[in-house]
Amino acid sequence: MEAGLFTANNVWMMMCTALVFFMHLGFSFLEIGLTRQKNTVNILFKNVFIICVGLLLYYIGGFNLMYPGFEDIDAGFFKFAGFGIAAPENGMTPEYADGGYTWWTDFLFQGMFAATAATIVSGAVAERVKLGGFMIFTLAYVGLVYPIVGSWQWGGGFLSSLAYGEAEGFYDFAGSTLVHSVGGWAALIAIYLLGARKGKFDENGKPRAIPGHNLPLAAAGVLILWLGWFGFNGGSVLSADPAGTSLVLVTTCLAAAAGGVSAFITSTIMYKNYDLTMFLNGILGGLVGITAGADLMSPNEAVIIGLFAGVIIVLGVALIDKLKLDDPVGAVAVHLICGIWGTLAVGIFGAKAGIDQLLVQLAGIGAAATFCSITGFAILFTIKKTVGLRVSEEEEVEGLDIHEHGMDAYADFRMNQH
Amino acid sequence: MEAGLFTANNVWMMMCTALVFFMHLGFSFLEIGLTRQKNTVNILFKNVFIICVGLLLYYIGGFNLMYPGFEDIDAGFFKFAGFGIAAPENGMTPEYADGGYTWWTDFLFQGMFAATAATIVSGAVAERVKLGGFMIFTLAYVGLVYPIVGSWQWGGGFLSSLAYGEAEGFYDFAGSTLVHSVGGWAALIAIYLLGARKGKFDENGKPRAIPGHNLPLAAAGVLILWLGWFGFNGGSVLSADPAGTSLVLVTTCLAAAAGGVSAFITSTIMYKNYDLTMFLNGILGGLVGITAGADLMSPNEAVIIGLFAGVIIVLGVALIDKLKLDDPVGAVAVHLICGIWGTLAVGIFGAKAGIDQLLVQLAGIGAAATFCSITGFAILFTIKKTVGLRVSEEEEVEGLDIHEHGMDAYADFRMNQH
Amino acid sequence: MEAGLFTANNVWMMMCTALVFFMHLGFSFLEIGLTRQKNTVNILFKNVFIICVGLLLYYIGGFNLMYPGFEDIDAGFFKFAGFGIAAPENGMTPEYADGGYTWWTDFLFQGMFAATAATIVSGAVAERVKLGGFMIFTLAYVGLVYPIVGSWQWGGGFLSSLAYGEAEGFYDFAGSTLVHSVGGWAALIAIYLLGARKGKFDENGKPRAIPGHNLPLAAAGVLILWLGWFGFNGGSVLSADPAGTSLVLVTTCLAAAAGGVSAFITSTIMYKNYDLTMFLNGILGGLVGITAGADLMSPNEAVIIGLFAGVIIVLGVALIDKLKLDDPVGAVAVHLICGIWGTLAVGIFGAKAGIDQLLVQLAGIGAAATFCSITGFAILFTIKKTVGLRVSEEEEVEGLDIHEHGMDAYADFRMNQH
Amino acid sequence: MKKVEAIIRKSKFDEVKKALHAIEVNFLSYWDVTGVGNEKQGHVYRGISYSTTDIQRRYLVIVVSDDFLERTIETLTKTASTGNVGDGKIFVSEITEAYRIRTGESGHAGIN
Amino acid sequence: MKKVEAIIRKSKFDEVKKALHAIEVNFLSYWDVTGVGNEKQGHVYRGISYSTTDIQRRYLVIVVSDDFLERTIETLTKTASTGNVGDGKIFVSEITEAYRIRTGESGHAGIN
Amino acid sequence: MKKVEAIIRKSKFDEVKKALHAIEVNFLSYWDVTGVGNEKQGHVYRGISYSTTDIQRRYLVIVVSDDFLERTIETLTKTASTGNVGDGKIFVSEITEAYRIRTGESGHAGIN
Ligand SMILES: Nc1ncnc2c1ncn2[C@@H]1O[C@H](COP(=O)(O)OP(=O)(O)O)[C@@H](O)[C@H]1O
Ligand SMILES: Nc1ncnc2c1ncn2[C@@H]1O[C@H](COP(=O)(O)OP(=O)(O)O)[C@@H](O)[C@H]1O
Ligand SMILES: Nc1ncnc2c1ncn2[C@@H]1O[C@H](COP(=O)(O)OP(=O)(O)O)[C@@H](O)[C@H]1O
Repeated sequence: MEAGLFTANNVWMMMCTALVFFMHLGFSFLEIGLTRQKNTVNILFKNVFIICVGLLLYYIGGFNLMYPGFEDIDAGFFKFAGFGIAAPENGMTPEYADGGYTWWTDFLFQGMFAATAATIVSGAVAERVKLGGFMIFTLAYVGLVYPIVGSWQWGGGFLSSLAYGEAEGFYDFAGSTLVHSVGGWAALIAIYLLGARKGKFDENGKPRAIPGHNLPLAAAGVLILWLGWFGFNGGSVLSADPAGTSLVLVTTCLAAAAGGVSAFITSTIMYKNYDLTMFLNGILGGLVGITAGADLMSPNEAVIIGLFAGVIIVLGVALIDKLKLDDPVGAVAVHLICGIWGTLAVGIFGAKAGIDQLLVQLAGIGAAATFCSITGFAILFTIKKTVGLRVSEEEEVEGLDIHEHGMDAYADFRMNQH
Repeated sequence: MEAGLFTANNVWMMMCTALVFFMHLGFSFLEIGLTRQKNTVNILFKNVFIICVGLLLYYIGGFNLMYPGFEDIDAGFFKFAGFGIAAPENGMTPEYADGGYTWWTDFLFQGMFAATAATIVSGAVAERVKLGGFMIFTLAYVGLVYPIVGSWQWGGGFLSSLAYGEAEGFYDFAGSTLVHSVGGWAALIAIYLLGARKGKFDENGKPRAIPGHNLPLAAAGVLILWLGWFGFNGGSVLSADPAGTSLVLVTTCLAAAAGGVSAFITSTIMYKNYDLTMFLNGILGGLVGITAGADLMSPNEAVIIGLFAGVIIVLGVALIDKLKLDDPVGAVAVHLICGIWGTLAVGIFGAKAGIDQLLVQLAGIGAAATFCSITGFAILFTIKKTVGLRVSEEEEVEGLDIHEHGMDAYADFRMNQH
Repeated sequence: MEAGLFTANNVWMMMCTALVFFMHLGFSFLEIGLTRQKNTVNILFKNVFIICVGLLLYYIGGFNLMYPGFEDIDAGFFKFAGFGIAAPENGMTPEYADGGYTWWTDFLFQGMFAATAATIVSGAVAERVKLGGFMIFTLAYVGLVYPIVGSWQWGGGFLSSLAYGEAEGFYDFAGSTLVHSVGGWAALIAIYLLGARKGKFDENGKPRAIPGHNLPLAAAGVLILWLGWFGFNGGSVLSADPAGTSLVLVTTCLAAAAGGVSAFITSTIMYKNYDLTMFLNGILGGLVGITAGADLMSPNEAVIIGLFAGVIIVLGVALIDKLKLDDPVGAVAVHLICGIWGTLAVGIFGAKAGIDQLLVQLAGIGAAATFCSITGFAILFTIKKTVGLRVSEEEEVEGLDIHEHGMDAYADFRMNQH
Repeated sequence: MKKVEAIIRKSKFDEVKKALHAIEVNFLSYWDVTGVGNEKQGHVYRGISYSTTDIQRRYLVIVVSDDFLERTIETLTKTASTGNVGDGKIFVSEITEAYRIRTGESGHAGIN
Repeated sequence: MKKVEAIIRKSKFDEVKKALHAIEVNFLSYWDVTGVGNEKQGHVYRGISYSTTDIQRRYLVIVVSDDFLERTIETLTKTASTGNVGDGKIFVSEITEAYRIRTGESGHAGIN
Repeated sequence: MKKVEAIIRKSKFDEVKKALHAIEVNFLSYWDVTGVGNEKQGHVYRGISYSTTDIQRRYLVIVVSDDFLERTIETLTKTASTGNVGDGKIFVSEITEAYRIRTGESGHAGIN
């Protein structure tokens, strides 16, 4: 392979890594924007913690757990290739990964993904989760659960070779299931175990609105996430292949736009009002929905997937409310429900569509659901029974910022003491 | 062409696409920063709407309207290549566009530009335009007017071959006229038809200040726009040609810096005060000014163009006030006046300078002015007479956020109800 | 060299340039986030000024002062290659800089670095420095001091050939000393000459907390700076060499993460509270710490350097307080102290480690310290005695925004007059 | 001396201020409060519609000498009303003494 | 008529509002203030721990007719207290006259 | 009991608080208001210079027993004044009754 191509590939992959890193600012902005002012420092702290610790965990063992090198013959469930990271001999040459990137780039790109799973949960449990408990959860879930599930498919494990009829294996291009649903399942279990924020449901169980404190930052968060998805999906091509990457960007952007517009229309019809937050969630729904098959779809199919995702978001947010669950940022609707939708869409639309593929997709969804639910529940339940998962009522009412951090997010803004 | 070069070109173009996309966050931040809090959700909604719908319109028909493939022989005014997008046979090979990018990248890069025209208008009409009317305007202007004007030059139409004397055609590298003035003309007409915000002029017609509510976001918006211009101008080279792209980045950045400094100095002299918003507008003026000839100028010429643009901005903002027009973010001064300045500068400075070229540039400006004014007026006037263009006085006073969206931008910030 | 490789290299360098540019938004956000609302416009103004003027100064003479082309035989201290910029004959070909980038890219990448030195100072002197005085300081320091020190090493001057024993020259990959310490020394001198903000120390000299007004923006600033460091360090490879760049990104990110975590743990132990601002400063400390040797370290060594940097930050911030110096954003601890630590780390860890190298590193630190202290003091002292360095007490109490700019950062937010 | 406390619509403030100025009431202090009363405001957030009786209002404190009281009340009731529920209230109470901080003067000199 | 001014914990506000509603006190205005009193709150910022007596409180103004006064006070003291230092204060003063801006009515009609 | 309402410059607040503390007035509530008065402030925004009489002020409410009134007023007029137009005003009025929410006590016990 010519040096120019190898270098161009690697440049693309590094830029995509940077964009995926930047998504963490998007998540942070979205989360603080849709929650109350009194918990802002806490949310920022959680998110910064996740990024730093996620990367370190991936360096300590996550990468070797996710890409352990299963033997070709076995359909791997679990294997650990040892602590720390060290580039293999040919890791810096075009021989590695067909010249798509170097081994270092590989590690960093995957490492940036890793933290995302916990970030998704962070949004759902916001405003009531105990910081200590959440940090322990992050260590366990990002350090172990995420890479193990990832190894089943991207690490060459049993899902990747799960053939059935004409289907040659489970397919999840950039992680509708492996990233988003993995986070989404834990989010769902966590909000079930945690209970709703005080005031979220009235005496009769009717949901009440708890408006967020900074919609400009929420909107900025979504636009930053969309930008990040250029790298999230674009980088999942694992090279800068011109045809592949540019198609992926087109399908990604069209699905995002379609998701936004359809969520906007649906919610305007249902609620007779132009709801910005639904529009924003619809964009994210479209993005998550296209993620599993971004490289398989035509522009038209991408638009259709996005349109469905937008509707799903609006209904999903309402459903969560109806189930008396409390998800301040809509993480379950966006990441879990649209994650499932996107994974199924691979069997319905695009190059791999077919009933066999659809069944394999279902099997993959089921496998992730089972493993994530069980481990997620085990981790969270253990935390609940030991260090505790939820802050005291007093702390919740007065805000986590003062209690856990002794700090106000906008100290000088509100008190003007100085 | 070697695969490495093709890939590197396409990587550059995709990154530029991402940067142009990111400009939408810059526009949003600038616009909400310079306006009042009570209209913030409305502005965010408009901007998110523009991005999503702009992209979808371009997919539905805009791209084929802008690049319809005029026959070599005719000097095209209008042609439509059909609905939807589908890559041509060689669209993914170096044969397409001299290996500068793939057809998909082409579509997406151009699609990101498309929405910009409406975003410019959005800033000018902020705080009083009816959401429904503005959405209709966006559909018509982004869906039809923008791509038609674009086709005259970038689509190979009559402007591109408008020869006169030594001049071989109209020249507009990245869109001082085709993007910025196209948006600027509609902005000018819109604010004329809409009238000023209540309170903008006192009984004697003297302009009054209506300070924006968030200057940090306004400043962030301008820096994000500057960053986006790396892609806007850098990508307009239409390949990653090292000499071309790097010169364009240098001229772009120097013009921005010079525009900022000269606006700062001019406004400090005129108003005896360090006005941050003028400094910021000056930077944008420099950027718009260099856009038409970013690839033709030397660094020295870029600095001169920027210096003039900065002065123009300060005078332009004052002029708009004097004309009793109300443009909360300075969109007309930045995009229209500096857009014209930049287009003329191609005939005055740089590789193509000459009186013939200057006349052709003037002709191009005139063509865009005529078409945009007429269509813009027709669209906006029709809206005004039917669904209406301006919100009720009550709604304007109480804020569009509560009336159109039933939502506060910083609900928990101000009321602290929860 | 093949065109593809040259182009890919240049694309990488241009993207890195864009990322370094974007750091200025990070600095701005961090600085306004950690300071009081009443000085926000002033801080934004200073930062926008620095970017624009820094770039113009570099164009006028800085670049030619920093890269004057010392003769191979002499160990240069000072040389000036003339005003303005003009690309050398082969500047756009692979012959220039081994095909790593074009001459234009070289100028712009280095130009983006230049402004950083003043930005560091800006944070330290915030909330009390006179705008006029600070602008003069910026002109002198960015225009002269920074490029002269830079020329000693990156321009091929005496530091780059300072051999001793086994050490073949001072080493500072991306500027722990040449950028961060250069800014840090001036910051230290400036806060010494300026004195503390009113209210920072009580009658008994005990430091008091002056909380910042917008921690979400502060956190965003740090994440944007981290993103920018992909370009700052990644671009300092001066080509897109896959092995080199990808290793640098890995060491950079791991050091950042480790710095954050260790600062968080240290401050939690010392102060029994989860301090977000320390976590954020720790990340920056890790980034500055790895900067001098990002290309020499293994991942393990990068983590160790980051862990130390995090501890240093917490102790450094406390030390500055103990010295009765007032540094609102922690610039001295981050840029100066961690800059020194990073420079020394090159002699302790990684490919060049050794006692000889350590001594040479010390010498380089000393040279920069001497020159920057003397010139910094001379400039700042002269300003203090002439136009003045500090605002009046009244202005400080009421805020620089109203006095110097006649403007509020969130006018409509607080007064709701309109 | 009387203290007049008026709770009005924010949107009426400019008009009220101008009208007070016309009758030479040039001194006042104001801030924004939340009012609970008869008026209801509809909101929607993430699909949940809710209405709240808690509405943003502006609270004005105007200390006037007794002979200014009547015209102040009159001006307020006239300019601040829209005729719709939610226009607000005016409360009058007694001020024992007033001082101007700058000079220490008290009495009438203390209020304007 | 009496003006009841209550300075309470923000966290108690919802409860208080509901309790007032139950005794048919449906009209009030409130805003957030900083209170200086007995309670202290610990803070940390960049390693400096400090405690402040300046704490966020909510300030309620409720104008009631005299016969409502007692139950209003009772309700407030009962629902707003936690038993910890810092629960706040209630001040009662005389209102000379009240007007409803919408209609110009005064007297009892002016307060609800 | 008396209610002292003082409208002062924000920049004088720290000093005032300390001085009040020195005369053992440790209880108060405050918030930020906009004051309309004699003082004018120059502003510029996007090239339009304008001056406004609406200036940020801090509003202090201090309820004191009658024997504390004099020294409170004195301290306020002394420490809050700069001698320039715009220093603010102090208003004194009667408080009928005060209650401490925590204990329900009234009278003097209710105010500190
Ligand atoms: N008794 C009261 N005490 C304090 N504030 C009151 C009282 N009654 C009314 N208000 C204030 O006046 C505002 C308008 O009152 P509302 O009852 O909604 O309208 P209207 O007076 O037109 O019937 C309320 O939102 C509240 O701020
Ligand atoms: N004399 C007073 N004047 C004005 N406000 C007061 C006064 N006394 C108390 N407050 C307000 O009441 C709040 C609670 O009082 P504090 O002394 O902390 O608790 P407690 O009343 O339980 O002893 C204070 O923060 C302050 O806002
Ligand atoms: N009659 C009044 N009623 C309410 N507030 C007042 C009154 N007079 C003055 N104030 C407040 O006091 C502030 C200072 O008053 P001003 O007239 O500017 O200065 P000075 O008292 O020094 O002449 C005003 O901004 C306003 O907040």
